[in-house]
Amino acid sequence: MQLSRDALLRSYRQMKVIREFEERLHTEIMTGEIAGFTHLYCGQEAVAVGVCEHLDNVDKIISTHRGHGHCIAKGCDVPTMMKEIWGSAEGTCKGKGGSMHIADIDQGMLGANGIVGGGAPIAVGAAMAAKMDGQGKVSIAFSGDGACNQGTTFEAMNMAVVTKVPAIFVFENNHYSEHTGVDYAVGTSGDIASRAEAFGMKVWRGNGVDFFSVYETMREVLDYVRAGNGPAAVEFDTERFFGHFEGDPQRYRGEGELDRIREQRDCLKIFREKVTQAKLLDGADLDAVDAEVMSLIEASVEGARAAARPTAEDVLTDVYISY
Amino acid sequence: MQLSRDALLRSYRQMKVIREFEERLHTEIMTGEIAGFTHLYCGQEAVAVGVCEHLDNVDKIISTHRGHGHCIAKGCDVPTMMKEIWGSAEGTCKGKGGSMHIADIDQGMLGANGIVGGGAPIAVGAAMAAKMDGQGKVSIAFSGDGACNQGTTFEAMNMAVVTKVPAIFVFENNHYSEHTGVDYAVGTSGDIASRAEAFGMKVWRGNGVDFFSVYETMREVLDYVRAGNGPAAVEFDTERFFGHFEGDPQRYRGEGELDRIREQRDCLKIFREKVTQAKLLDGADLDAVDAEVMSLIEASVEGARAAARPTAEDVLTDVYISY
Amino acid sequence: MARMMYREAVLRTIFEEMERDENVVMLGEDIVGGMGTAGGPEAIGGIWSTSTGLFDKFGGGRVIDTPISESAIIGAANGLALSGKRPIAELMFADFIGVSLDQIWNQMGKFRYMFGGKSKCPAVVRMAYGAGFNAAPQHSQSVHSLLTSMPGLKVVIPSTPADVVGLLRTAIRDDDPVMFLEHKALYGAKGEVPDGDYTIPFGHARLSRAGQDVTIVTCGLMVGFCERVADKLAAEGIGCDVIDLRTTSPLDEEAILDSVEVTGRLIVVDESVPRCSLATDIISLVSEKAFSSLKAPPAMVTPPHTPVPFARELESAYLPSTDKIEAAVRKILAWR
Amino acid sequence: MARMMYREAVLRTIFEEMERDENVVMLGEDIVGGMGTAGGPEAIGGIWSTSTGLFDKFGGGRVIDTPISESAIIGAANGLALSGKRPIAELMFADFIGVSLDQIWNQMGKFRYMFGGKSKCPAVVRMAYGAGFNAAPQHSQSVHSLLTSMPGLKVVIPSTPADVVGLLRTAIRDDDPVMFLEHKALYGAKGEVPDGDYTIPFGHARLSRAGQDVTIVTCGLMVGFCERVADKLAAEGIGCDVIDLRTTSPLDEEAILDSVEVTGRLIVVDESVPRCSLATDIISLVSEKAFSSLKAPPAMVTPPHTPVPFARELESAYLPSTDKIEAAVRKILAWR
Ligand SMILES: Cc1ncc(C[n+]2csc(CCOP(=O)(O)OP(=O)(O)O)c2C)c(N)n1
Ligand SMILES: Cc1ncc(C[n+]2csc(CCOP(=O)(O)OP(=O)(O)O)c2C)c(N)n1
Ligand SMILES: [Mg+2]
Ligand SMILES: [Mg+2]
Repeated sequence: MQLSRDALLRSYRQMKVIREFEERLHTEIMTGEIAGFTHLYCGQEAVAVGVCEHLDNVDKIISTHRGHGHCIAKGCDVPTMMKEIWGSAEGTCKGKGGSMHIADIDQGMLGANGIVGGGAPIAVGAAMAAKMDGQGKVSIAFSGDGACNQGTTFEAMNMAVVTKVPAIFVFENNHYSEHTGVDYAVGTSGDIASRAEAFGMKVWRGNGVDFFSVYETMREVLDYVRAGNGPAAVEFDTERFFGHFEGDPQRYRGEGELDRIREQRDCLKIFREKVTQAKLLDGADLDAVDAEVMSLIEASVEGARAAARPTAEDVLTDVYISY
Repeated sequence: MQLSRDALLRSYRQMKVIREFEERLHTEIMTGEIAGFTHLYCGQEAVAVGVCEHLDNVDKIISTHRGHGHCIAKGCDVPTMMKEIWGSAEGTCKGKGGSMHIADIDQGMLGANGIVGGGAPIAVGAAMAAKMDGQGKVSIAFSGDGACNQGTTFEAMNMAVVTKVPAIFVFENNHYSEHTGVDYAVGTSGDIASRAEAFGMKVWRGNGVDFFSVYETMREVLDYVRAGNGPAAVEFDTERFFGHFEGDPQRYRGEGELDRIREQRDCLKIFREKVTQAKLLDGADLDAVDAEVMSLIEASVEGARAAARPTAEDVLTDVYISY
Repeated sequence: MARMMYREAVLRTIFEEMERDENVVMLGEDIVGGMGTAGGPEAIGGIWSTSTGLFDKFGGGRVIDTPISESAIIGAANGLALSGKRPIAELMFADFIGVSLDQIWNQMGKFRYMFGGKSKCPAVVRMAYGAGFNAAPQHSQSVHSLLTSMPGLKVVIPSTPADVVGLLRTAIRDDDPVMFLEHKALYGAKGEVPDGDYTIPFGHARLSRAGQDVTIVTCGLMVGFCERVADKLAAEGIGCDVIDLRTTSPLDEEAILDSVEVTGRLIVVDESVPRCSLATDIISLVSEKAFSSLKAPPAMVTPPHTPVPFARELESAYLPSTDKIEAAVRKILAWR
Repeated sequence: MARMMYREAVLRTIFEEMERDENVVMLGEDIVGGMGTAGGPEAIGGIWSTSTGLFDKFGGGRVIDTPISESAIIGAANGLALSGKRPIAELMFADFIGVSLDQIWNQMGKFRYMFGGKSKCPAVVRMAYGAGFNAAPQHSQSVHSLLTSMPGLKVVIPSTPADVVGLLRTAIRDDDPVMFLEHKALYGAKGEVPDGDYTIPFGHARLSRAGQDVTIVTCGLMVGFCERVADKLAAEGIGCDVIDLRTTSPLDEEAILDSVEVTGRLIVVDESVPRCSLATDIISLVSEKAFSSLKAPPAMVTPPHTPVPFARELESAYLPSTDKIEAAVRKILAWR
């Protein structure tokens, strides 16, 4: 099915917002202004956007420690996210959560999550709720190639199969969990999908740096799951452009690997090439998006810098405390 | 390979000891003399014995809540076990552990375990130790068809594959986890072995009520694992003759199921038929074993009744305590 | 008023709340019992008989029998709660917080705070706790000290059928995660239960015996033990306040401090192990906030700091007993 | 004596013990770093640089890099320990006891007792704990109260490089399971380390400052905070005993009680949340056993009972600070 011009522009814009959000964070983090551990999603944009473009607010997703991309793709407000990362009282979590805990329940975004493997069981619960509601909603757990070894992820897959709920396990295989290679840590020589399949699910595989591959794969997956066939899993082969966290020296990378993936496996470049070659959009259309995105990011950073800081009293709100 | 007469007699005896140990417990429990939760292994004897007859003390096993059979098969002292179940100070665990926690480290028996799924990760550690020692030792985790859904079991399988250690995951599929059917709880319609296989292990399947099937299957498995090929998994189809725990009304059983399995799927009957038909042993040989076993069990019960009881001071020993 | 068992009070309250609010859903291992067997669903209800009949009434969409996967059970409760449902998850034994703690401690308990107050997590985790059945070290523990120490969780421990009803109803309707601890040895206990939409607010202790001489703070199974001691001593003219905390988080500090102001003497009787425990929590609270009222050193009656042993003799030596409680009262009265 | 960083003290002690005893083995996530990558093993050592070079020296059989599977990591440590090895397992962050608690609480901590004393479990679990890095609610927790509350575990919290060496060596050689908590904010701290086979026995607190007026009991990162306050107040003639517990299980009760007998005033300064905590544990101990010595209500300086918030302003308001400690000392001295 052919995507409309609007849909193409929107998808490109979403990917570009994520890209520039992350590139900017990368620069800002080096100045020391941003606190905490930040994991950048740069390189994987096609997955978040190719998945979430099929969803609306009633569908749920849950993310990981590397959550900015999923948040943006699922509709979290970008300037407010930036404020959160800056630790402002005006941020998505009032400065209490930071990069690893951005959530927006109203948008169906059940949170980034600092615990590797924490998300998949929660997604199963959201899928149970979707099944109770009976309106074809789905629930999606994003997990990495490292998270796929956590017991919680396995339990979640089996439970989704047993309870036949509309849960989708999206595995973003970026080849590394921290500094360890997927071929080492995943006993099936790095093959995540076939292990998921053995849990009794239908599985798909896609090219996670090509928006169109992700988007078309997810169309099939979602048709299947929304039709009530129970859970499914998808593995996307993708790339992370930065270190595991900001500050990672990345000595585990191969010679020239970072240049090569930026050159050959950049989802934005690939998208631009495909749509311009197919004459679906022209360069100027995309350039206009780029410019608009750059100013959004610039405004977000300025907004975050200027935003109200939390105060000591805020520590005590949003939780029941006794003494 | 043909088993020697001695080996046949020993194997039969081991199975018979387990059987009569459990049958007797079943009776004794009804009198109220034995405290706590007791899970009887009756019906599954061919698995414990068919596996453990291949092992010696330096090989490790770890068991489950349903542990008596594994303990006996691995060489724990039967009268001392009986004392433990009676809560005596002379029991295997001085009355501190009871039925669910019998262990004998010197015999390579790393414990029954009250936590479903608790054993498999521990077996991986023992397998790491075996690999360090480099003498072809193995480590075996017994798990049920319910335990195979626990995250810890999955993690253990992956970790064993990744670290290429001599761990063997023996799944005793007795079709029930408590009162729930394996077809319901294991998403792959009850197929445990193929899910294990998908973790990257070689797997085997065997008839868990036929000692010879278990024994021959395990010979292959052990040859493979002792040769340094990494971990393996085996699924044995077996039967539990009693309830999940003593007191279970078993309304989940099919019409006549208990009679049928006692009739057609009794590993002791099957063994007797096979060896007598093949004229490897005659009825009198086996009857003599039976008689000897009955008196062992009788003596064990008498010993347990007469054994020293623990005192209040014993609560405070065998653990560091502060206040 | 109706007379019923503690376990019936659990079942009836869940039943009524499921009838009242279609968002209430239950999940756990063998809570239906018989799934995938010849006997079929409900062949055996939950092993504590606290969910019998719910599947037949409300169906498999709202009464979800699960594989043995406690992390996924609590995780699923989290996902249900974040999606607007009101899950009641069952851990068959409280000891299984070991295999599911992350979803309780780092997820459930933290969502509201770490998401900046923009989410709620109305989940109840019911669990059978406590010793007395010779169930040995891994099936007998009292986990309320652990859970009370975790910010973001509410911890509820009913000691009577009436309190089960009133507190469980409040728990199910609460927008925060609630740990609901049911003592195994109380399931068969009988008592009167108020009719109608009876609820008990959290953070309000119950003064189950009143006296002027000693304050005994306790909860769960131990309440009955303390009451027996108080009744015995009352005959001798020794008066004990017995405070049944009902909820340890929130904690009714006022009830405790008010009582100690009068009695000047505090004994905490609790089934959880002593180090960094509820007992130390209450003693520390009183020492800090009612220091001048104290006429004698505060004391605790708890098990020793060991696992729960199996054998009958060992388990009873391990547990607080009426004798030990009585001795503690006499000792504190005799001080100086 | 050699001067080194806290993290170097960890690494060096592990290195020396691995050299000394071939049964010592290490396992954890990314402790080798680079497995299965173009960079190869040791491309990156552990993320805390506490295992760098061990793989090259001792090989993959004894330095085992694992998948992200904390339950299996601790479980494997258990199996190694029961098989006669001396495993040192690393949890990258202490918060990950959430995903591995069963193997710590219900297995490791209970083997010796529930097997009737016939087994030993010489495993060390190292973990990076504590706040100060704005690592937010799931990566900043202090878990020693939780772990101290669990029978069968020893809990060790070194505050200096010298203590790292002495205590870690004792931990590795101990036949019981030891939880070894390293504060993230101390990894870069420098100090003198005694040469040779230096060990520190468990259960012996260190008196890091001596004074007559107030007893401050503390551990870990907070020791330095308390020392600074003590030094400042010493200039005014106010004397503080600063007791660095070193191990919270076993606990050096004597050191605490002896000090309070002199000072009559107790303040516990701790980074873990307050309910059912180490702070209440110590206050309760002193209230029970040194009641008559107390001249003022005991006090605690801890974070509030909330998750650890992210933003800089919030995290520093959350944590105990020298200002808050100083205020607590002045307040307790001004009492009545
Ligand atoms: C339970 C748990 N264990 C370990 C970590 C530390 N950690 C954070 S991210 C990460 C690697 C995750 O790898 P992957 O799932 O592939 O996600 P990616 O970082 O590639 O997005 C690790 C080990 C954690 N946060 N939680
Ligand atoms: C972590 C945990 N969850 C639940 C239980 C309660 N429980 C004990 S045995 C059991 C069923 C186990 O089934 P299976 O693994 O098939 O073993 P079987 O009883 O058939 O031998 C359950 C649910 C437990 N002991 N531990
Ligand atoms: Mg990855
Ligand atoms: Mg079974």
